[in-house]
This record gives sequence, C-alpha cells and structure tokens, in this order.
Amino acid sequence: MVTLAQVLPAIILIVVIFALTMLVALYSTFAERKVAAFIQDRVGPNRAGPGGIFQPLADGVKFFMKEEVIPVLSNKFLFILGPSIAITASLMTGVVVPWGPDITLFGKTYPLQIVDIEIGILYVFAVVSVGIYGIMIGGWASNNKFSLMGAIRASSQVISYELSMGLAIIALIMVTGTLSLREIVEQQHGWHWNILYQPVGFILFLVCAFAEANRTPFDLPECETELVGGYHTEYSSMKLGFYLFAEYINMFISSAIMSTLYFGGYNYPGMDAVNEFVGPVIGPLIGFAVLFAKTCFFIFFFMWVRWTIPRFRYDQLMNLGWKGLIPLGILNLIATGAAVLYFK
Amino acid sequence: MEALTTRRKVLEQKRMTLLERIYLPAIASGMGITLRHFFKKKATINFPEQQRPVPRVYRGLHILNRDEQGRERCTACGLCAVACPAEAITMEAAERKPGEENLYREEKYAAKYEINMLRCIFCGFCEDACPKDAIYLETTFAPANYNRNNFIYTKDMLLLGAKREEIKPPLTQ
Amino acid sequence: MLTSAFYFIAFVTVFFAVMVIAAKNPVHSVLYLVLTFFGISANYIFILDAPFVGIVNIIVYAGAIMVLFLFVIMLMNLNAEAEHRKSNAFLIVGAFAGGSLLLIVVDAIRKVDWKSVSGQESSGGAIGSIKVLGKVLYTDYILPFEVASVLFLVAIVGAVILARKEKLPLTVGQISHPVSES
Amino acid sequence: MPNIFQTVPLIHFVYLSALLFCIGVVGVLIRRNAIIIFMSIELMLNSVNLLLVAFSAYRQDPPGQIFVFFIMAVAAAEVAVGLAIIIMIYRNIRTVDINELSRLKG
Repeated sequence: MVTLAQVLPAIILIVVIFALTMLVALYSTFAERKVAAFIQDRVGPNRAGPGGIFQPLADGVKFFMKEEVIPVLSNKFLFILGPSIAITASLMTGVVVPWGPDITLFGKTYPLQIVDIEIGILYVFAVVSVGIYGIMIGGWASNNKFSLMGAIRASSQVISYELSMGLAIIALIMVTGTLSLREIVEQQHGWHWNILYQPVGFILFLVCAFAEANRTPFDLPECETELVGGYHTEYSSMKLGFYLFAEYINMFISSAIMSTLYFGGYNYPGMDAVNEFVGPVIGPLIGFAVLFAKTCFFIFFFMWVRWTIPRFRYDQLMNLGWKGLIPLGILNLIATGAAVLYFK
Repeated sequence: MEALTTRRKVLEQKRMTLLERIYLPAIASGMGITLRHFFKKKATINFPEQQRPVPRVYRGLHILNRDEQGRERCTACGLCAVACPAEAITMEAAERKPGEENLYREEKYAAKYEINMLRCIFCGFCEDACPKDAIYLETTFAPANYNRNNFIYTKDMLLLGAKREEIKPPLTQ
Repeated sequence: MLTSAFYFIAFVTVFFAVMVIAAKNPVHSVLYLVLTFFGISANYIFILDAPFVGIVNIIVYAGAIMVLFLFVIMLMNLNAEAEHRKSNAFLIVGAFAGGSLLLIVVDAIRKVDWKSVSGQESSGGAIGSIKVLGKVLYTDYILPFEVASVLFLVAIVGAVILARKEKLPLTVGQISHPVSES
Repeated sequence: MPNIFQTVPLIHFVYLSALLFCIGVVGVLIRRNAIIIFMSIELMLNSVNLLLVAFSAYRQDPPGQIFVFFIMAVAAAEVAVGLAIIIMIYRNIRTVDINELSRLKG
C-alpha cells in the first residue's frame, strides 16, 4: 500500500504549486493594472502598501465583502456551478507542467512535477475543453441575453481556435516524437529550443493561446462595448472574482506551457556547468526560476498585447481562425512532416 | 471642391497587400510604440503629496473678508445670492446691537451665511456682485469628505481667520 | 481499492445516464450526459489502463460533441416547456420494452462461456499506450483511417450545406435581412 | 498494484455496458425531444465503446481501442450532420418534437 511518506512530497508539491498559481494570478491583476498604466503614461495603483504592493489583497477583500446577487430567474445551482468549474479547470492544468529538473533533498530525488503522464499535452487539451463548460453554464444560467451571447461567443471561439492550436501542437509532436511534457523539455536541453524548429507553429500557438484565454484582441466574450460584461454580466462578489481569477490562471498556465513547449522550459544555456557548480539542490531551483522568468515574460507579453491591439470584430475573428490559421497550420504540418522525413 | 485647409487627409481604401493582411508587421510596430510609452516619463501627479501649481487668479474656496479693524464687511445685502447662477448661497440678516460695533462694520450683518460647495461652480460672480468687497475667492480648494452635509460651509468656516480644512496648492507667479 | 472504485464509478455512470433521460430540461440532460461520459472516461483511465482513449473520449465527447449540443439548445432556446410529456402508458410501455431488452441481453451474456473469452494474463506491456496504439492504427488500420478522414470531410461539407440559410425568394410575412456573403 | 483484471470479472463490464445501452434505448423510446433522442443514441454508442475497450484491455489486444477511435470519428461526423438536420427541422416547423414530424406522412 501507499504510505504517507511516499505521498507527502507529492502533496507538498501540489500545495506549493496551487499556492504559487493563486499568488501569480493575484499579482497578475496588479501587474495588469501597472502595465496598463505604464503604457498609458500613468503610474497605476500605488496607495496600498509601498508601491501599491498590497493592492491585490485590498481587491480580494473588496470582492469578499461585496454583496452577492443571484438573479431571481436564474438557475441557481448552475449559476454557482459555472464559476466553480471555470476555476477548477484552470487550476487543474498546472498539474502536468514540469516546473523544474529533479531535485535532491536529504539523499532522495523528487521530481518537480506533480504527475508525468505519457499524454501530457492531451491532458491539457481535455482540461481546457472542460473549462468551456464553466463559461457556457454560467452564461446560460444567468438568464440574460448578453450573458448567453457571451457564452456562445466564448465557446465557439475556443472550439475554433482549439483546432489550429491542435495543428500547431501536432507539428511540434512530429519534431519531438513524444506527448509527455517532461520528455519534450528534456529534449530541449541547452540551446535546442523548439522555437528554432517550429517558428510558425509557435506563432500559431501564441495566437490561439490568446483566443483560448479570452484575452484581447480576442476578448469578444466579455467585450464591454457590445455585451456589457459578456458571460459574467450577472455575476457579483466572489463568483465574479472566480471568473476573473480563472482568466488570469489560464494566462499563467498558458504562458508556462508556451515556455515549456517552445522555449525550453527550465533549460537555459550553460545549464550543466552551473549545475555542477551549485549542486543538486540549488541547480533545480535555478531551473525553476528560469522557467518562472520565461513565464513572467509571457504574462507581460499578454498584457502588452492587450494594451496595444484593438479588439477584433466577430467575423474577423472567425475569418482569421478558419481561413487564416487553419490553412497555415496544415501547411506548417506538411512542411514539418517533409522536413522530418528528409532529415531522418 | 477646393480644400479649405491643408490638413485634410485623403483616406485610400484599397485592398490590403499580403504583407498588410498578415497583420504581424503592423502589430510589431504598434507594440514598439506602446513599449516606448512604457518607459516614458509619467504624466501623473500624485495628488496629496504633489500638487499642480495654480495661478494667482485661480477661483477656489470663498472667504468672507474683514476690514482693517477686524470687523466683518458683509452686510447681508443678498446681491451675491442673487448673482449666484448655481443658487449655492443662502443668508439671514440681523441688526447690529449696541456694543457690537467692533464686530460688524455696519448696522446690518449676516447672522447666517452658508455656501453649498457641492452646488457652487466657482464662477466668481459673487465676488463681482459684492458692493462691500466682503466675499473673495481664494486660491485654495475643499478637501474630499465622506458626508454631503460637510460641504455646506457655514459662516464660521468662511470668515477670514476661521479654522477650516483646505488644500493649498503652490502658486505660480 | 480499484475494485470498489470500479463499482463506484459504474454506479455513478448509470445514475447519470438515467438522469439524462429523466431530466426535464434539455440543458440539464446535456450536462448529465457530460457527467456520464466522464464516468466512462474514468473507467478507461483508472480501471482499464487505457489513458489515451479516456482522454480522447473527454476531448471529443465532452469537449466538442456535447458543446455542439449545448450550442444548438441554447441558440434555439429549447426550454422544458417545449416538450409535452407523453402519457403514462407510453412511459410504461417504453420502460417495459427497454427492460425486456435488458433481460434478453443479460440472459444472452449469461449463456456465454466466459472462460474461453477472458482469462488473458496481463503481459505487462501497456496496450493502451500511444506507442502501441499508434503503431497498430498507422499500419494495420491505415485504410480505415483514411476513409474516416474522407468521412469527416463529407460530414463537414454536408453540415455546412444543411445548416446554411438559403436565400429563398421573399414570401409574405417573411422578414428579409441582407445576407452578406464574404 | 492489484491487478484489476483478476478482481473485477470482465462480465461486470459487459453488464455495465448492457445497462447503459438499455438506458439509451429507453431514452429513445420515451422522449419526444429530437435532441434528447440524439443524446440517447450517443449514450448507446458510448456503451459499445466501453465494451470494446474492456475487451481490448482484458484480452491485451490493441485493435479494440482502435475501433473506439473509428466509432468516435463516426459519432462526431454523425453529430455534425444530425444537428444540422435538427436545425433545419427547427427552422421549418419551429419545433423539435418528433411527434410533430409525423406531418411528413404523405
């Protein structure tokens, strides 16, 4: 049977990663406001604590204290279920990401990954596709036309862009020959980052990640000018907070997955020499810090794009997805296949 | 038609070229612009600590003036209230009793004088209307408050030398 | 532990399956069906050691097919009132027919000599892994695979043609809106 | 890990999938909403999938799982076309009640 000593490292890792995810999501809201302010020549929130560092806590407290409104004609159970599914699904994605190389503590080696499943990428896909239900259920249960429109837009957008994302990933898999995220990272040791082999695939993946995370320029499901608040129009208090939180967690996880798939994850040039120098405890932590830095860069990139590019129109979104990205993905697939055949 | 100015820009709506249709160069240049703004000097003034200087003729909070001997100048004639476009000023007149000559300059004075600062538009018409040079607009302004009632400034807040909360921005010459 | 897990998952799956046909509101039906599929996928992943099939089941059924159902129901606004309940007699007859079918199937299952079918020892190699499945799929079953892709193409074209709004000549009482073809 | 194939007999999977199949059949018989009937059919397809995977796992025989993919592919294609048909029906007669469809009779 499984003993506590065997599960304990895994449980600690799960708690740490969940806490980290929540913390990053919390501070992403702060970073978003700061980035927006800086790009617009303002300074952003700077009152709560030094430099506004406690602003997310203040926001969180405000969310908890706000009045909870549940529309009379809504479906109460589904109304509560919606945000719960959204946040659960986005938290579950982080499970398969390898956060660092194996770490050696007290003479034992532990992996810095909660589970290494053979089909890690597919798992991510499955969880993301379940996440749509959070939006659809919430939007429908609100019994509000704007919410319903937002929900339908969100799901059709996610389904359409999942296709081209899948095509981008298939091309990547042709290069790597495995679906396990850990193996993909191990293959990119040193400078062999997949971005060098799959630049088009990366751009495809990046655009689709924006669409999947409902970020500008593809934030049609919640665009204020047309749909009030989109699928979360009727939500208030912490349930609204859950939806917003889920969005930021999605952004964090997709940034982490992007760094893992295309930018070498926790690998960095000269890694072996550094590892020999600092030993098996600090080395993995540096690897983790490198992955975290890459992830933070992508989170910044998400925000940077948000405050630069205006929102697409709905028909433009669908045109881009079906007539632009999917053919491009297929071409990329064919080219990659030919290259793999030729070089083997 | 002949163009009236040279500022007019003719918008050409032709089909986009392939390079324009893949959006990426345009997106990259746009992101360059926003990144440049990221490092620009911020236009924000951190209000309570830093303040924007105001000119000497700035029309801020009102003050009820006194004469050289410290007597109130206001005679409660009501011209300021009549002139006020926002109807922010109310007053009640009273007659000066014997022995109060050191307080009020003339036989009639304002027993109550109130300005609702939420109604006031700081136009300065009251200052123009006053025949006794009793009301002036200072270069200070009222701080925020949690209660609407606290914005009704009574006479003891308005009189010169009265203790009142106000924000004094630096003056330009 | 896995044994009781199987019975638990089986019970939950059957319960949700019953709720699919018992729920009044079509949206609830869809959600119960999603849960049923999760139960079946859990069987694949945890009990039958076929994680790939399980994950693909979630992606395809829960992620795509059921979302389509939800889509259609939400867009057409088919709420519970749309359906008049059938008479009780009809329900009983339906349940009776289903029950008899179950009895027949169960009886047939009991007659089979399972010793000749089951009892294969696990050879250790996970047959549910992508390596094994991929090899079989792309060698022995390459022709059906290609045929399936053609089937998909046909289905896409067929669905688009069927669901497209036709530009009919205007009849009385019909609201026309300019159809912009891109 | 205790071998599940020894503790749970294959016949239990067969019973489970038979039960699911019959629930699907009952759903087709007693419901009148075309979409729910469609969903019942999906349920029946899934019960067959379960059976195929169970046999494949117990007999250590991969083609069973390959068939599951083909069934999924066919089901996806079927749903796309079927829902398109339901939308067409709804557009024409403003209902998805199959009893109303008997109007199609000559």
